[in-house]
Amino acid sequence: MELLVDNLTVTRGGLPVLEGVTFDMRPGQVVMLRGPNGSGKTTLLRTLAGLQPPMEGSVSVEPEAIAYGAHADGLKSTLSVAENLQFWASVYGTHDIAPALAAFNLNGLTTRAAGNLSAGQKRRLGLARLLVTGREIWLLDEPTVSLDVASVGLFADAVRAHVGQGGSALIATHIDMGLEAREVDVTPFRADPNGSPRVATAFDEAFT
Amino acid sequence: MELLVDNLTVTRGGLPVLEGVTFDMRPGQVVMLRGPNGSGKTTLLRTLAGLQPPMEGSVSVEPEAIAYGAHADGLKSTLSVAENLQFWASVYGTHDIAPALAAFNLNGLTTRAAGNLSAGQKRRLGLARLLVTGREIWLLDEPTVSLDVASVGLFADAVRAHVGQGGSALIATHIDMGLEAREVDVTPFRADPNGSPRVATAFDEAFT
Amino acid sequence: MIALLLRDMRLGVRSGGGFGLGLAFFLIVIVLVPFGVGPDSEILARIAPGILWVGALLACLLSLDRIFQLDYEDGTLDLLATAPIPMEGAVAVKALAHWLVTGLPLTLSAPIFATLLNLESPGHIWVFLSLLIGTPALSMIGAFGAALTVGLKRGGLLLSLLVLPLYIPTLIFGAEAATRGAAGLENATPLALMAGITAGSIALLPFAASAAIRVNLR
Amino acid sequence: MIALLLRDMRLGVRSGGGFGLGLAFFLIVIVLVPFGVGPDSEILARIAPGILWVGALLACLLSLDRIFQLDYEDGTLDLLATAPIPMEGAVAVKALAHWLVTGLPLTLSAPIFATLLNLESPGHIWVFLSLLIGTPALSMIGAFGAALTVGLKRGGLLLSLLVLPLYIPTLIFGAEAATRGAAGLENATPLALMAGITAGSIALLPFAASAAIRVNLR
Amino acid sequence: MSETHRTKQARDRWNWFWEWANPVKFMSLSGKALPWVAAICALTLIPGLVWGFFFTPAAENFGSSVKIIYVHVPTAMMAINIWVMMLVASLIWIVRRHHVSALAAKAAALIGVTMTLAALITGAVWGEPMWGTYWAWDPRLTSFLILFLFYLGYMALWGAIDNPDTAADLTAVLCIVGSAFALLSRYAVNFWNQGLHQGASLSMDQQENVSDVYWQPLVLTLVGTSALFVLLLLIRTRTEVRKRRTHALETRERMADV
Ligand code: HEM
Ligand SMILES: Nc1ncnc2c1ncn2[C@@H]1O[C@H](COP(=O)(O)OP(=O)(O)OP(=O)(O)O)[C@@H](O)[C@H]1O
Ligand SMILES: Nc1ncnc2c1ncn2[C@@H]1O[C@H](COP(=O)(O)OP(=O)(O)OP(=O)(O)O)[C@@H](O)[C@H]1O
Ligand SMILES: [Mg+2]
Ligand SMILES: [Mg+2]
Repeated sequence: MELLVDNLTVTRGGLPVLEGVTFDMRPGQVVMLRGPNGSGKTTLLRTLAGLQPPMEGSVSVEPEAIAYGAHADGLKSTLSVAENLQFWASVYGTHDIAPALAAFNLNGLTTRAAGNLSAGQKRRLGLARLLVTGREIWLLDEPTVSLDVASVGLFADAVRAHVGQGGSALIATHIDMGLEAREVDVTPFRADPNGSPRVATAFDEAFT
Repeated sequence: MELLVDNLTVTRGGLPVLEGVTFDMRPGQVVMLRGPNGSGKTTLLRTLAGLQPPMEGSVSVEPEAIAYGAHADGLKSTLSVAENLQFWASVYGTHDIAPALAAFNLNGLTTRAAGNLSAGQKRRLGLARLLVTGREIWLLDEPTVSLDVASVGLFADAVRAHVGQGGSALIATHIDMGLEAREVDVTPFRADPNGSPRVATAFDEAFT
Repeated sequence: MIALLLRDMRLGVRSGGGFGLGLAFFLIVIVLVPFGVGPDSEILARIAPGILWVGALLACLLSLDRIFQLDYEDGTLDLLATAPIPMEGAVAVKALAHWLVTGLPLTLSAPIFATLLNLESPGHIWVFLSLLIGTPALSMIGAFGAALTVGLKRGGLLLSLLVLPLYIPTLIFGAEAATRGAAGLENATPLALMAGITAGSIALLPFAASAAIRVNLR
Repeated sequence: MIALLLRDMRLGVRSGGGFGLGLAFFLIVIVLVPFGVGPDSEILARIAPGILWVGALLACLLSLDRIFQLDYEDGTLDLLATAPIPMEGAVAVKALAHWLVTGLPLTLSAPIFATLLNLESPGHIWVFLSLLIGTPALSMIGAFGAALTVGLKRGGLLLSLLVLPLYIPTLIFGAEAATRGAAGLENATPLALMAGITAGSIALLPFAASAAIRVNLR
Repeated sequence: MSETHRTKQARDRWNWFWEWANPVKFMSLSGKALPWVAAICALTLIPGLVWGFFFTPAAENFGSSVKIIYVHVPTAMMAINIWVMMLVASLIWIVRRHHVSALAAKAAALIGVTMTLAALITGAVWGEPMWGTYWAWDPRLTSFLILFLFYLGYMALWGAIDNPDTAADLTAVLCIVGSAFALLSRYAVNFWNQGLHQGASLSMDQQENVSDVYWQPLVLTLVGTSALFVLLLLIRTRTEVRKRRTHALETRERMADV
């Protein structure tokens, strides 16, 4: 499935952060989203995932095709690794968690409570969730935070396997994780805070 | 003031994490604390700051000489930048916050509520707190997280100025921030989880 | 959906929270009232159904912020919103889990606590019955309030403030049904009205609550 | 120390919390009770001092977890523990700030709310006086309970469970003083005993609470 | 910096005394003591109860319900004594950092809450024929209810904390502060209401005492219940020590494969 982003304006706290964002991502591609801190990468990803409405523009894909990996992992510290992953597998209707556990080297930890994992192990569990969603387009917000070099390698392998099967991944990150990927820099799309507001009608002019 | 750490054993969850840690830091020095994720850097810094008792060994400096910079910044999102900093200045009995604001380029933000700052600005405010403590020894836990290159430069300048006045700084970090510094790697001190517990008496043998 | 229900109940029971503590709080409110009001057993028996209802309501109230807050803080709610289950269903299931972990134990224990307030025998059954019909509404209305305040730091008291007025009709009919029942009077009308509130809340509030959550996630 | 007091009060008033909401909760409990108990003004007047005390206590209780929890979560407590003010002083100051933001407004408004419960004129003053003497103890005991539970996720209900039994003596003497005062009886003894509890708590509990906080920070 | 508690212990000249209760020695000693305590318990409690239930006359104004006394009074007295024992154990933990005493306090709480509940229930069952009500806000009963709440809070705090040393510290502080307030509550409750309940009938004052027929088996059951408490306490503390050991092993294993 192709992700076409056309002339998108995304907002934070009611103000446009990025304007006129236009790019596309085809199946089998990995796209790295680049930009300095505070430039609006997180805001863009949340808009694409359908968590907040865009101010302008369009996205070709329904949120139903997208798996979103946020900065927080959504783990429950009193549940075990297997219970956490099994929950998401049931929600997405895919019931086999074994491949996901294996891909992120979590087999030795299945009965451990998530709260007793190290930060890197937590993150690995969070990423394993992507594999049980069974969705085509991954939107990932700084997925390699707190991972060591070996685990970054595991993650890169998982992404390669995913795009090899016709999936695609849009990854916001500051580091180089050794994937052959196209880069999209959000800096040129940054909204000019002093410029005239780009609203379609004059209706809400006074407010933006 | 010299920081002498002698044969220190630090614990987490009742179990030793690092054993026999021994190093020293003289005034005017910067020491970088290195080690992979989960090796015990945070635990060591918290012990040195007096937040948790060591299991064995000694530290030459009372916690009263130490300024501790934790991962969390302790900012109140409803208070302004100046109010946040002024609070810490009053607590430490130093009342001029202007130099600290200037050193971290926060002058334009003084009336902004801390909750509306970007991650990097929050971190800068957290680091500015160090300057109003007026203490000699800084213990910093990953101080440059979420800072961009320019802000890392500001931080390095602040550290240089601090050690230039006879202070010292022990910094746990994974990156290279361009300071001339000695390195202490905690890896050799990692406690062997399968080794025999190093307790002085057999008293609590059954529990550690 | 069933996975969500099981997970929420497991969390409620495991996290040293929900279950036992809701009951304990109920017990404590029931114990405090005589200390405030005095030990006169006749007065106590007279106000007992009302106090039991107010106590159950407060115990319910205090555990409301768990419904969504923890899931919001650790990012689960974002992930649930993008998952293939409708948000309305998720809200209803979470309210049901809250009831099973809080409202149901309160209801089951109310007859015992009624003894502490010197309530005589027929009153027990009516307190029990009215709570059984009424507490699902408390959970559902509470879930709606929790959805409204989910993004706010320490929304606890604000949540109470929003939810308590919404609880008043349920409380009035519930306490009335129990009091009349205890006095041997006819109480079908308040029971029916309360059942109506419960049915209406369960049918409609999931939509309002899920809308509120979507707004809060933005 | 004064900086800490000012900061805590500013936070209490600013963060859409403490101040107004404590009062609002108090009001709502006072409003709920007649709905639960029925509108009979004679019974209401009789139970009014007790209900006012129980209501104030619950309103106080609900805002307790703010005393340390937020500071714990954002790391301020770590930094305070390494700052040059004694932890005992910090605890006492924080309890004082809690009282100024919660207990004092409750006390000041209690005479007004007493009217809602048909309490006659001399009763007002005694409710006011007894709350004035008793609420500082509630804040201080509450700060101790908050210190015990500061490290725990959603310690709210656990906190209630720990603190409520500790509140019982204060409640008994306070409500007794108010009730006797309202009935025109001698009430110097309960007032004095309550003042003793307040003084004792303020003198001793900061030490216990700061020990608990240090343990929790480990 | 300050010396650790372990070095302090090593220098203490009473150390040999405390050494006897280090976990390992405690386990072996208590293992040996268990059968003896069990025997004492069986030899006092069973005859006491049988004597009390079947070989005492039914009192003319009490009926046979008076026999509840052989469960009610021992459990009620133990419920109070156990809290006192927990207080002592908590103090030992705070001063000596003695793991077994913290675990003993934890173990005692479970028994104490059971005893409290048993006293409350037998009291309530007895109250029905005696006072015509299961429950009255009598000071004795009320302060017992408060004691029950203290037990509940204490156990809830143990349950809510993962780290065993932290839990031991915090529950010990709670137990100490709680004891002061429990005592205060006792007086407050007395002040608040004058009650229906029996005074202290085992007092030396012969005037107040129940007649000898009831008294002798009662003493036997009192001794028996105390022995039962010691027995249960030993068993439970041994379990807690083992659980603590398992916890330590698990944590260590967890650290091994980070
Ligand atoms: C839920 C109800 C009750 C509770 C919680 C309760 C509690 C207690 C307590 C705490 C003791 C004191 C043990 C001691 O300190 O020596 C006690 C003793 C006693 N109770 Fe009760 N009681 C209850 C109901 C009753 C009833 C209904 C009766 C019957 C009239 C009764 C008769 C006695 C007697 C005769 C003693 C022995 C007096 C003594 O040794 O001090 N109790 N009970
Ligand atoms: N509540 C808010 N009100 C107004 N502006 C906000 C608010 N929250 C964030 N912002 C601003 O929105 C901008 C975009 O933030 P966003 O989180 O999308 O950046 P980002 O590119 O993800 O940064 P990072 O690399 O740090 O993750 C930032 O400049 C930030 O200051
Ligand atoms: N509650 C706990 N119980 C047992 N072990 C724990 C607990 N919390 C953390 N640990 C373990 O203690 C070790 C030391 O953690 P610490 O935070 O000191 O590491 P660190 O060097 O600061 O790592 P990082 O580089 O990720 O910050 C880790 O292996 C971690 O898994
Ligand atoms: Mg971001
Ligand atoms: Mg660390």
